[in-house]
Amino acid sequence: MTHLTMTMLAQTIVSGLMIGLIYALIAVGLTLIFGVMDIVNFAHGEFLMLGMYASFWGASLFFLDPLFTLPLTALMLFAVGVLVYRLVIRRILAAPMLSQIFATFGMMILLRGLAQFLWKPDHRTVPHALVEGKITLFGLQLGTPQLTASLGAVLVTGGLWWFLNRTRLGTALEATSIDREAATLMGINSERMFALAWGIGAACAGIAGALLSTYFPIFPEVGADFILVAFVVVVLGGFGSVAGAFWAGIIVGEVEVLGGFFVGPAYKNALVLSLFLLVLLFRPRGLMGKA
Amino acid sequence: MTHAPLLAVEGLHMMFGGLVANRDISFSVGEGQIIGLIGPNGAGKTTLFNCLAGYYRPSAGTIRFNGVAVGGQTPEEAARRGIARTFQIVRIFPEMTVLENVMVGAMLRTKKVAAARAAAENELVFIGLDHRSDVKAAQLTVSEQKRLEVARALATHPRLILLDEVMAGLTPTEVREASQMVVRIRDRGISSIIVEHVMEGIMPISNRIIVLDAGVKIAEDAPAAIARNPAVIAAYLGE
Amino acid sequence: MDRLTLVKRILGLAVLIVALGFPLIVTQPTMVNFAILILMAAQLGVAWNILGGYAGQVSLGHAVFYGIGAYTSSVLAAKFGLSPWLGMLAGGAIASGFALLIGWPCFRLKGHYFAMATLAIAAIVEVLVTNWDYVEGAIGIYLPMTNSGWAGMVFTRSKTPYFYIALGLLLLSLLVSRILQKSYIGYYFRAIKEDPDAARSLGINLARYKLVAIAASAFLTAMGGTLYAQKELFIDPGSVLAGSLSIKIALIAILGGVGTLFGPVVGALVLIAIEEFTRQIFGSTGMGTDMIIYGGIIVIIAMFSPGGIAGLLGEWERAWRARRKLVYTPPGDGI
Amino acid sequence: MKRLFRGLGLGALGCLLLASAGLMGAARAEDEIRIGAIYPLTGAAAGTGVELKAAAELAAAIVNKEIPLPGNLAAGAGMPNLKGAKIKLIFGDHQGNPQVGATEAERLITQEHVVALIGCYFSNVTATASQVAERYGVPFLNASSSSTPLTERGFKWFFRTSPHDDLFVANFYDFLKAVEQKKGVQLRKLALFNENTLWGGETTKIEVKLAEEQGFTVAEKILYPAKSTQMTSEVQRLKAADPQVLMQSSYLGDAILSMKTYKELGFAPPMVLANDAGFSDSEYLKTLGKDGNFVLSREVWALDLADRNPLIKQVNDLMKGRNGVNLNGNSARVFTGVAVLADAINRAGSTQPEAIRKALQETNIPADQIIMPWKGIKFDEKGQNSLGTGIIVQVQNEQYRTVWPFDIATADIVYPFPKWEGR
Repeated sequence: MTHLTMTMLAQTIVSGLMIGLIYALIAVGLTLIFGVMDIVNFAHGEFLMLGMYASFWGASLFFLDPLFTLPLTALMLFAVGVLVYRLVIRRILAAPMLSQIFATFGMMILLRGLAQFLWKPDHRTVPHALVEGKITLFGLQLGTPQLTASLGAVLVTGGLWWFLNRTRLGTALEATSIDREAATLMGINSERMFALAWGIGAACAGIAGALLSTYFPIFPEVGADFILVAFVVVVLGGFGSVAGAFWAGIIVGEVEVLGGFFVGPAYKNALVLSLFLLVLLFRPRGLMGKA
Repeated sequence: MTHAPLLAVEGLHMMFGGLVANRDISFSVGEGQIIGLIGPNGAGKTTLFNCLAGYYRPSAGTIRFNGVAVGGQTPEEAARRGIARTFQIVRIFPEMTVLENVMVGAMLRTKKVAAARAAAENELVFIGLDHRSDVKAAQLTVSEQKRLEVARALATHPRLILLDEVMAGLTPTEVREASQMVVRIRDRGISSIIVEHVMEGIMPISNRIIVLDAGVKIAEDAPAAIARNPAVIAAYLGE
Repeated sequence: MDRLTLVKRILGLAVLIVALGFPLIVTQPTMVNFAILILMAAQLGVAWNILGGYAGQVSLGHAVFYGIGAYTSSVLAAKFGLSPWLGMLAGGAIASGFALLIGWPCFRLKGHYFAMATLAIAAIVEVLVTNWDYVEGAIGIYLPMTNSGWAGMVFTRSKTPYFYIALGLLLLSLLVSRILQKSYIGYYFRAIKEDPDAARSLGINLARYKLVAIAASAFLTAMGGTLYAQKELFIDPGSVLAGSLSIKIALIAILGGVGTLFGPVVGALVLIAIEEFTRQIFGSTGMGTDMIIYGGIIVIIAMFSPGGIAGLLGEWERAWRARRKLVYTPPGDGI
Repeated sequence: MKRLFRGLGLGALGCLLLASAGLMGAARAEDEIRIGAIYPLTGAAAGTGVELKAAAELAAAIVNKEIPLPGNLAAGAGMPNLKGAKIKLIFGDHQGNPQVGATEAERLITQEHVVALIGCYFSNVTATASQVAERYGVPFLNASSSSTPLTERGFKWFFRTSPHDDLFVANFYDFLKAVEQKKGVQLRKLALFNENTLWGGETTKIEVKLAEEQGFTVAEKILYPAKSTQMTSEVQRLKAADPQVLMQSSYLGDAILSMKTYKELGFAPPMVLANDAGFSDSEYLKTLGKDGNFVLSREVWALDLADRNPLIKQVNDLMKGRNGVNLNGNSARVFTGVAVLADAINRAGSTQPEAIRKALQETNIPADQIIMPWKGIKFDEKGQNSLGTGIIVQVQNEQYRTVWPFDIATADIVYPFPKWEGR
């Protein structure tokens, strides 16, 4: 590398932060579902995909920018999450971990197939997004869509944290995640909490999809690009910890980008996974997970 | 030649972080003895068991079993040396049959399946569960599961068995049966330490009773003397 | 031996005889190939089941052992002219060694955590192999089609030899499973799976027996990898080390029923049948219909029969026995 | 109730399997010539696969005279030697998986009784599928996999119409030298930026080798993993290397993502020289619009060549009419592949594999009967088309313009690659 400058380094760090925040947003939904009901959701990437398509259709059919339709997208994905819970997950709650993995894996394939069937396998992009171009700040190039997306990620993750810790409903959800039986004894309807967790989890992925849709290509298999990294973030942050997922997302983003920059892009995924493995082995409950 | 006791505990400390669960505990168990271990909830009885059975490594002090220092042993080493245990909350293998549960215990001494089966069948007869041997363990009643745990532990051919609240939740008749069972175990030459809240179950059969309170041994005496011991009464009645 | 057991024995024997005679009766190559795919998948499922089913350590990274098997024999054949038969054993040995190496730290992890760790290890190995020039990195290894015959494990005329090799590997894997299952080790595996702490109190060294399970499972899986390489004569990281392959291997056993001897065989039969039929009928439309059906069926089976197909059959068997007032037979004794 | 559900579930499964078995044995007409086509119709590359399928179907329709085609396209003659028999394409989906590709090849050969195969786009799938064809002695025509070793295997039944990576990479260097001369600039400092599967790995190898031989320096060599969610670190490294030419091999998703990242980070080397694939996919420009401009790409085909070859416009109009998209390098090659097969089968006058193989070997289609800018189609003893050539196009005003070889160019090169600001 002949021209390594401080600007370049700073730029890399900022880029890692921006993608890391998106990872965090995708992962908080996953970690919420896991924390509340101990189910690993392989179809989480597909919720993201559905969120992206919702934004795409809003933009191409009704000329509404993904940022305007974002609440609607979140609502739709919330409904999808609840529906998935009602139709499938509710029936496998007591099943062994293996059949749960199996069910969400099947759902992942099903949703990808459905997307291809309904919307063709083409790569799509949102036409004429509201946020475009970039701004230059202290010599750093910040893509406006990326910047918007990462700000959105901060807001949503923060909002979710506030909801879980400061509202009645959220506290009930947290209580269910800490001890399902105790929560039931306290009069919390755990069925409702589970549905809520799936709804919110899917909605988070949907919002992430909406934010990504302004700069990432949209296609049926897009979830596959994000699901592994989301798992890494969930484990790193600690299964079930929203705050943990937030910080872990940033760490993963930085390790990926800085590692790719200094060690070599070919190994960037391996670096992230190695970090993940080390955390698993030496601190299995993650950064902020419950013991 | 002096006869060393089977188990000798000397100055045992067990700490979790800053929390002291066992402080300076010493006692010994001779061959063929039944020792009762009592104390209020949180007195450190199960912690002591876990130290003896190798689940915890004591923070300080020595444990000698059969003359050998075994302080840092693992549970599987403890089992091999002849220290068997049951669990406060039963831990059977729910998907296995009753017989298979006991066979797993017997396999410590014989790796031959047929021999393990024969040994297991004997233990089931001994414990009175032979009529249930082909039932899935999960389908047993709680009191049957507790007996199953004992049979499984006995199948490992222990010299000392640690029984953790095997009488809790039993009817008076069942408590009497359980006491007799412990006596019969003793008659096989196996010493036992019994953690128990059910006094009528252990008072008649124990050689000695050890009382723990807040991690400290506050008394050790014959059953009759323990019942009159003011420190013990205070511990049980005090705030 | 009661009537049902007898029926099962006879049925098993009949299946074996049909299997042995299959390529003689059915000459349609697609059907033979279909059968080979099922046998290969079944063999992987049976191998996975030793670790994931009996010992209860769910691996989502078995492709790494498969890949080691495929790469070892292929590299030895392509660079040193070594017979794939030896390569198969070498691959198994290396995979076992690697399994012990990763098992040592990973077995401290439980449940999801162990599964995730295996997933990560497999993904890391895929990246490393992709960038490893000695084994041709991303380009992959071509095996020559010349010197066809048993010595080189390459058959260009007919697929029948592959069928018998796959069947042989499956029988070997079943035999290993059966021996382990019936011995004290099998009991120990189940004890470890059901309650590790209680198992320790009975003198079971958890790490040792989990390592036995992973080493055996890895060895057999790697042998399957060698067969793949010899059958397709081309391997690259994407085809033998992919994460989706790891998941598929686990799916086979889960679909059939974990912890049962023949569960993975049933699972392979059903999974491959669904895969092949949905793709052949609907795949050519390019509309994704095959994925919808494939995914849908998986979800339905997971929902309505969490114990897998063997679990369902086992339930029926128990119901039958209960009606006849027969005593319960332990699970794990066939399906 | 629960039991009933289970029973229903399993019953449905059984019915499906039975129905499938029934469908598989469907009857076929005798007077049709069946050709198997294996492409990625589901999975990550399904978008491309579906387009290739459309191109192949267009070629079949022309051969079958369902669509009248004026002019002298090789395939336009139909099948006079087989009494005007129709060809029927049977599609298989390889899902991007080499084993599935081999399975599909075998199914098409033995069950659908195809007389020849065409496929598979991905080089690694072509490797296993063509091996099955070789075993069965069925001609396999590869129209668009560029991995060089495919024709180095000594196969008897394998034919490739498209030029391979060796030639493409050699073209890159010829092109660079030509531009150096024409523009009086220096283009010696290269950065290689290739995706990390068979294709990218092999291209990198050849690029490095030829760079050394021809006096170019490789300042940076990056093999990036497919399925990247971001390319910041890659692009930062490229920026740091400050190359005169960026040589890039990417599939569609990565091509789009990389261009967006270049723009975001303001990376604009004097020349971006891409290696076809993602950069010539129809969706590349649809997605990127004007941000896709000024990239140079190795190509085998370009629409603007229609000025010189009227066939191109005719065929493209048909494609556009039927499927709403223009032809591109990939679909044009598949179209040509089917046409070449049809031509050979007609000359063979038979559907016997050996006869078709012989006819393929004797193929000699002149340049003016194909829609490719090649000197024609003629296979060497390895089965490689020896008359194939590559061209270089540049995206100008959201259109692919041929810029090299200079004698067939329709536009001048825009050099250097303009900075992103003020575009």
